[in-house]
Amino acid sequence: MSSVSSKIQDVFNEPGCGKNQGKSEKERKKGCTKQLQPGGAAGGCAFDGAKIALQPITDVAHLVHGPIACEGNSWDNRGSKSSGSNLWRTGFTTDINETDVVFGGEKRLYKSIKEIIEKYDPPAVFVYQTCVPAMIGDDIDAVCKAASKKFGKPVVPVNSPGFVGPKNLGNKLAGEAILDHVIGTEEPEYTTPYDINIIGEYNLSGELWQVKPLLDELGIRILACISGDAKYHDIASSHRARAAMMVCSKSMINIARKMEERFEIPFFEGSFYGIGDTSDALREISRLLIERGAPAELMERTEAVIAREEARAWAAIEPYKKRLTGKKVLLITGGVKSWSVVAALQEAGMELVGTSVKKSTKEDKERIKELMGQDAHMIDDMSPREMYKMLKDAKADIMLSGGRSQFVALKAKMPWLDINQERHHAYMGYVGMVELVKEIDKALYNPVWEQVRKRAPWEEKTWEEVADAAIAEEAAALAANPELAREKRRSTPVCKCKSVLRGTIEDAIVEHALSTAEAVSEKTQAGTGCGSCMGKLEKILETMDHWHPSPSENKSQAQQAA
Amino acid sequence: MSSVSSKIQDVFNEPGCGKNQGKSEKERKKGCTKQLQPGGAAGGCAFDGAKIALQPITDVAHLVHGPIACEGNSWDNRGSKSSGSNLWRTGFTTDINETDVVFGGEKRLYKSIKEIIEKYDPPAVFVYQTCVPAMIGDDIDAVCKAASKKFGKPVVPVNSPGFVGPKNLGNKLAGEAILDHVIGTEEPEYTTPYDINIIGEYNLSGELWQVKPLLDELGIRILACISGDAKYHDIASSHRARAAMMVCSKSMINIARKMEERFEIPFFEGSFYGIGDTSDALREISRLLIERGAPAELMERTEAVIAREEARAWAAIEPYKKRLTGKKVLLITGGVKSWSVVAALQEAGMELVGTSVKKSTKEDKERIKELMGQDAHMIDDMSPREMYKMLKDAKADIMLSGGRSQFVALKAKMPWLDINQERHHAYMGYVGMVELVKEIDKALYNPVWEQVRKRAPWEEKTWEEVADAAIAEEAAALAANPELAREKRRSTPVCKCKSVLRGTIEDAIVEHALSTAEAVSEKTQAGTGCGSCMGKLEKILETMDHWHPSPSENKSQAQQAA
Amino acid sequence: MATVITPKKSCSVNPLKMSQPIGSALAFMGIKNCMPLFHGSQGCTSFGLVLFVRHFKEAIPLQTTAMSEVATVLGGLENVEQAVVTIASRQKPSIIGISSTGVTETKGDDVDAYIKLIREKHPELDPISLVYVSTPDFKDAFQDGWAKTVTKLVEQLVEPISAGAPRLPNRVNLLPGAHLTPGDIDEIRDILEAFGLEMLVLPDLSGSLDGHIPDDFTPTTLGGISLEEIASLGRSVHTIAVGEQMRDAAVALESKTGVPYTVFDRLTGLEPNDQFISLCVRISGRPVPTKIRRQRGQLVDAMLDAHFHFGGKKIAIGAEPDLLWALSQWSHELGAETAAAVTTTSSPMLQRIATDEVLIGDLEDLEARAAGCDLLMTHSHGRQAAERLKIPFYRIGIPMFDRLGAAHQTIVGYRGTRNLTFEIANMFIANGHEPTPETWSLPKENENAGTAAVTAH
Amino acid sequence: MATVITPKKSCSVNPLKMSQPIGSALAFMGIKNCMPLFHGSQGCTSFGLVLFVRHFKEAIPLQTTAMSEVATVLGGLENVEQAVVTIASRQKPSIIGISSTGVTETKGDDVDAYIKLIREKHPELDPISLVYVSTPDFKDAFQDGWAKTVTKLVEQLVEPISAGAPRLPNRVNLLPGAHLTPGDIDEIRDILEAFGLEMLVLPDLSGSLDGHIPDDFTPTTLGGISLEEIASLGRSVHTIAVGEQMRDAAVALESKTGVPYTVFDRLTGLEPNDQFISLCVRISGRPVPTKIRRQRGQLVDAMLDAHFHFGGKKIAIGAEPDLLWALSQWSHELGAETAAAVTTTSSPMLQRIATDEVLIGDLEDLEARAAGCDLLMTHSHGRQAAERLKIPFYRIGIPMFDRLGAAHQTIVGYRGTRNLTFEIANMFIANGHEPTPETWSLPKENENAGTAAVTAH
Repeated sequence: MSSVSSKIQDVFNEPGCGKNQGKSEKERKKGCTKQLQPGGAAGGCAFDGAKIALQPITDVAHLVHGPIACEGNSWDNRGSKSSGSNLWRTGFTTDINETDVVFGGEKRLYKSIKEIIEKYDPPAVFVYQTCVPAMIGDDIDAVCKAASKKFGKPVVPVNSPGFVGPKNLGNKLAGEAILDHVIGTEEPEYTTPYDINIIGEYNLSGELWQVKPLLDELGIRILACISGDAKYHDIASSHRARAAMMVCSKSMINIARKMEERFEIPFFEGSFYGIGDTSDALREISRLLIERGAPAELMERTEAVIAREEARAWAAIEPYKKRLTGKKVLLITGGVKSWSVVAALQEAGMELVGTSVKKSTKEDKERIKELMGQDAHMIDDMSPREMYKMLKDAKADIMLSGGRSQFVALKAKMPWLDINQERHHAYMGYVGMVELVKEIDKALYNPVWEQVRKRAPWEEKTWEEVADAAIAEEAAALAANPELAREKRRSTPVCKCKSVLRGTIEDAIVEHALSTAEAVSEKTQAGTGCGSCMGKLEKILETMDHWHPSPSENKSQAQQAA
Repeated sequence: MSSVSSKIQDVFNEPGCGKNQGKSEKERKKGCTKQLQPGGAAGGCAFDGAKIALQPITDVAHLVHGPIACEGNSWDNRGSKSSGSNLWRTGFTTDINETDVVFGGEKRLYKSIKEIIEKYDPPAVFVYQTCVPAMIGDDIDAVCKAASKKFGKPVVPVNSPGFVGPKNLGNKLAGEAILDHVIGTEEPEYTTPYDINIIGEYNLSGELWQVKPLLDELGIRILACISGDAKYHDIASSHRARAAMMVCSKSMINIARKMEERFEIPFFEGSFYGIGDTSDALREISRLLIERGAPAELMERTEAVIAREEARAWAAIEPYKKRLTGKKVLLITGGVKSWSVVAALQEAGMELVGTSVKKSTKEDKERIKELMGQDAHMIDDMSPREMYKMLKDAKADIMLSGGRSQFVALKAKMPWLDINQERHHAYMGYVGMVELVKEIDKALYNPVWEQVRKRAPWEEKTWEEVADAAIAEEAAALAANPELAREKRRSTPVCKCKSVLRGTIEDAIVEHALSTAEAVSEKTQAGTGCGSCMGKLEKILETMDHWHPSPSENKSQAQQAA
Repeated sequence: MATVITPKKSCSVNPLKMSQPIGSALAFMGIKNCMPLFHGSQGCTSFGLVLFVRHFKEAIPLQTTAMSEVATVLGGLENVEQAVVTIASRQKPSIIGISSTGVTETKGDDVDAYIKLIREKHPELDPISLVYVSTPDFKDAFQDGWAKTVTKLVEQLVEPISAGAPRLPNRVNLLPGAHLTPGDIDEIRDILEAFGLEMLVLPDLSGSLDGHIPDDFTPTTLGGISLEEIASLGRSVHTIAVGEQMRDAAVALESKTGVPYTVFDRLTGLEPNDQFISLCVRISGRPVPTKIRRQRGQLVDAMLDAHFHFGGKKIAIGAEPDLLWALSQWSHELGAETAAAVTTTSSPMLQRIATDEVLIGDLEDLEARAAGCDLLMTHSHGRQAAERLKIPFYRIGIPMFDRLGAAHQTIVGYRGTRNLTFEIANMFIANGHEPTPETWSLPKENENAGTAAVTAH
Repeated sequence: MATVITPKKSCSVNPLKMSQPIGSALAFMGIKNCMPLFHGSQGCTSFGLVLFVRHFKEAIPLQTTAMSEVATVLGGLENVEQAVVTIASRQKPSIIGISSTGVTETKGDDVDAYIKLIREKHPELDPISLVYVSTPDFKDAFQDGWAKTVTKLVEQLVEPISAGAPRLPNRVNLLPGAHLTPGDIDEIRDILEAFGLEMLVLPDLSGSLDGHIPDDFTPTTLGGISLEEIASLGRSVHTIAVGEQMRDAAVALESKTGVPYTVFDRLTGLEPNDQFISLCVRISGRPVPTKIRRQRGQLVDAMLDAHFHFGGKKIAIGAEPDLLWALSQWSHELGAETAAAVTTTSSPMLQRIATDEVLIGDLEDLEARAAGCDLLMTHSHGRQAAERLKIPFYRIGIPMFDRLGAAHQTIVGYRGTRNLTFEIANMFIANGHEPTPETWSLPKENENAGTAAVTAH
């Protein structure tokens, strides 16, 4: 486990991570692991994250070492697509039993690897560590090493048991596993000046294939996609790429950076979501390749493709404009990538509305991004009624979000589109964006909404009316009773990780005359967990401007307080 | 319609028909059309019969000229199989409307033929006449002739409207249609000394393909099967065959005989149902071919194939023997062909039981054949309770019959196998017989019988018990009251066609001192319909032996009566 | 919204339509101890009989006057007489339901007059009801034959009652269209029973052709509504007719007995069932039972879950007018498009269908229009078209001869709608196309780029 | 009849089994205003949650003690405490159902002791029931977790009652196995209601996970059986347990309250339903209602119609023991053969299955044995095997993530059995092979002629 710990520390120090760069030495030491609150947490574990990151490698046997829960409850549930082998969809697990827990599971693991190689003969076996064998001290690194030697085949330990942290951490630990054991261990059959890696793309719903034809046309070869639709050999020989694109998901930043460090493969962070972003990404790929020696004419061809495809896409979106103009879209997502669709939605005439933004302006995009980016993870924690209120306040016509909030949207009978990983539609590249517009149109104009919104004739009120009344009553009560309103405000949790209420923060600001979020954080512990509430702290400081004394006042206040 | 009438008369005079040969001149004139009893009839009409006979020709458009009922209620409901075109399964009908009825439907018919040829370009169109256009005087012969000339394609009138008689008659009228318009109108690409026709086989469930591989192996070519899996060209050039086999169904005797007459194609009547019958049929085919000039060694090869295939079949049946030995089979069918399976069933150890034969002996087969062959058509008319009584009296373990009696068997929770035209399994040739044994085994040993025979726990009696009690009570009443029994016996209908009761017949026998069935028939009209009750008349005469006076007594009785 | 058109062609190819006499006969089969009788040639009966046997997988009572060529010319009095007498003595039915056919209508047999003559001649037939319906094959279609028969039954057999007469407060009448299965009728009964309401069904196939094992063998119909019950229909408090085709019968019943009626043009979908339940509340005076409330909630949830899969789907439907309307409107409300609609006969519902054109046509027409659709819904004869077009095929309507359980297919009520919705959504899911590396191949340079991109998958 | 075997292999490939904590959590979801809580690391909860969301297409309440690596080593008291307190203040449930996982069982956390400590420290938790079940991932399977939880609920929450105490004459208890869907429970309720009997269901997923739209948003479970109702189970006249897995719970209930019980090892099939209806007659003292009689007749008819298609068919089934038993025995009674049977955990039912071998194994084992079968029945994870084997696939059991309506799949009662029977018969019909000219090609001369002929098609 010491190797896991050091890996984790390594990941925490990841200099490529934008967030880390803004942190103090002390903060960095704490790492970016969100502290989980018992009874109030949601989301996958580190093992889940590791598996998500590597499982799209199609020809590898992914063996989960642990009790049945880790694989049995979750296998074959990802939407990645393969153009070749489907071995990745086969669930392998040691399914350890009580005896293994008592006497150790290494022997079973070793024999499992043997069976897999004998029966399925994959180019490699990936072994995922989970909590229970980690607790009982099963040394998977050693078992993998021995098996690899014995069977003459790569057996890669992925040391990311669930309890070390959340999904995000697991993504990165998976990256470390392939950096240590896979990348650079084989050589490509040949290389070209047009070889690139795409990092952090999982080919969900086959999205990679929405972009690949464009790269094919340009003569650009995806040497390795890490890890969507990848073969083991692709990953193993990916160190010969000339350049890399890291798709906006931050999950594999460590791979991109370390490959740059070790193999001098320059990378950029880009996105294939959205028309403009796709064009930018194509340009950037070509730019990097030209920098690395590809002929300069590549850029001309790239621009020609971009011009043609953008025109095609806008032409395809055009017919929807009339139907979509003025429709309000509420975008809720924890990831960054959905924001890149904003331009296309706006181009199709839609307005984007956020939790608190009622009319969209030119600055909306930035503002929503700021607002939603920070509150995003809160959405999951909101009570459904609060969420309903938000939907209502936003006066949205349709909500785009991840599967988690689906049921609230549907129960609220609000058109909804899945834009998270579980979605069935592919929205990447130019065609993907057209697809998204088309799907929005389909969802918005589905007559089902008119149907399901009808009140059952025997019901005096719909639950929406009940909810609205409750909300209104609450608002009225608060308006009528400032003390109650104050109490309500003060009892709102701000930092969920550390369970810090707004009252505590307000008191600290007043008492210690704090004027920066960092200072508030220092005093109250708020923001020392996942850090996502730092923005909120700044907002609170803003609303408490009158408590910001001038430096001199500050001093006198401090004296008064003392 | 005069042409229809003459055709019908022609068919009635068919010398190839065994039944006809036994009839007097006068009887022959009456024809073999069963007179239908209003309110007591069942079975299809002449149109149905014509369509059944010709529809298996796969590449022809079969156009039904009539109101929607004739085609709309019945199309695509036959189990013939095609190795090529599926045009035969397309339902074409003029679907005549009220206007057509008033002003005549010929124009619609002509245009329909035109549309079909333009859209589907079949090698020929067969036009079926039905009652309504026949009544309003549509001359389909003329329309077909004109259309044929205009479109340069055979358009064949099949003049067999439903009301001219039953299905059987329609079969033969269909035969006349192709004799007049199709057979001999084209030439085969080449001929061989091994070319045969098979007449009266419809390739239901693909049964022809159970036998064809054997013929293929022997180098015998089916020049035309009339009409199963046939192409128009096959039928049109079938006059070049060296020999023909008429399968035991009597439906197309006129084709076989007239082809012999016109084209000197010798034929025999044979069957591919049953192991022995199949072997006989193969031998007979070879014999006829050799007679017509094929090399004599064909017979050696035929015997070799027969020996091998019989051995195979018996070997395949062997494993079922243990399970089937002693099981009682009740065979109920109107056709002759099922009787040819008897040997195979007996070989598999089964006993055959009939309505009144409780234990099977060596003579059973003959006796059942005799008995059932004559009563067969009555089965349809029996009340379900009577039928149930019969099933019960026979102490059968399984019933093989046509679909009509299915529901009685199933309601009586008796294993049942469909051996009529609607069946889904193919039972022809050696493999077919093995298949039949296998299906019987499956039906017999299906645990469902044990299940469904259980009485609902809340029921005091099952309906079987109720029925048994009613039957027993009736029997007791009759036993206790000879007068009632006599009345019951006398009121049993003997001749359904002419509604003649047993009492009438008994009285006639006594009164006129009749001693032959023919005489009884002459006096009472019984047996002058379809003639199927002639056997019953003989039985009645037997039971009334004591009324058969010696010739001298006969005379004195006659004097007394006078 | 739709234009109703009739194709110009002369030849009907792959008929969708069935004849009206068999619709009439089926209606008679929902009456207890009845023997349906076709006045026509033997084949008319045989085809109808085989069709129903294959659909219901049951023994079917159906007789014929067995008109021969000669009898056809001379007129069918003798045949009708002989048939009725024979049936009366053999099967001892309470009622013989006589439907004419093309043959006897072409000749113009006056069956009503025949019956009068037969009655005079045969007093022994007095206890037996004889109901005659004129149903020529060369006019109208199956559902017309059914509807006319029900109307005739009401006119002839229901006892008139004065408008102010006392009625049974908990009893309602159901007049189901020909497109309702025994399962549908059972579902409606279940709903009414939840409100404490009893119902009489005219005709009641749920008691006769629902595939149960009878207590004993009967040569006539089993179960069904009895003549006494038909006579008493006027004593119910309300009549519920399902399918526009049943309006005439409901009107006839009202005018004879004063029983008010409500016609539901469909009971598949959320809104019509809301109206139906509201009616039940009004009639029974009871609140909506928990069971029904939950069923509504389940349907709404099912619609939400399913709309993802229905959205934008193209459906081709071939069905008689009332069934076509129900399926089209239900699927429209889930976001699907009725891309092809073919029916058998005219109806006021047709122009209300949310599609451009409704054809009174055949399955050849439907097949031509169904190319590129995501689903074909029609009776079993659609199987060839579905195979050729390689699109999923949902069997609905009569005949359904190549599957079991036709009598139990249930699409009415919240629950029936829910099950249908899931079933079809699952067909869409099962037939979804997995993307491949070629799914989004670039269009040819010279193609219309926009169109290509929109229809990328 | 069957030998129960466990494969010797080390590596489980394509698991059939799911872990017992999620079986336990699902049981808790059938209780009103409950919050199920896993004592384990976050992932344990997340996987279970996603699985149920995908199966039921509903928001699922499930929380975690979020054990970190460090907490795991130190013991989970603090985490359990914090979780319980947080849930109590945020979601205000009536009951928190705690299931242990592999992580906390490996360490050996004494959660019962923790609860005692927490209770002492937090009197504000007094109104909330805390029920703990030990369900290590590395032992047993899903249905075990469910069954243990129900037994624990009975032991902890049911009020003891003396054997002679007066009982509610029209109320029965239902203890449904984990394999019963909300639809199954509704069907049983429908049957009991036809006898005038009410029922309490422990746990009652039919009120919570049947996909209805709630009246308002609740963060805990919706519907389900209330704590008051659980407490009163002893006042019912009889307990009906469905599935052998529920015997312990039924026994526990009897020993605590004296309520007699009947265990039905299945309710799919004719005979077990005959017994069930007989029991209803005895309990209610009422005759069998017409509706139920007709349903029985319909089932018998369906069995007769269907047996033609089931006879000789080979079926491969992968399911937990009680579901495996029900499916295997039902299809056996229609003439099919259980050619491959794979299950997840031991049960007295396994050796009674009419097949040679029952494997406690995985879907790799099932796939190997299913080659040549006519049907594969297992949960959605069987889809890959069915595709590779190219045999029809019927989804049944949890999870069913790639189709809608999992909660409504109903296979109990006469009606449920009838529908399942038709559905499967129709799959056989749809997948029947049309003969071709090559179907009966002659075998090679040197082959075993007999065998070739028998297996000709």
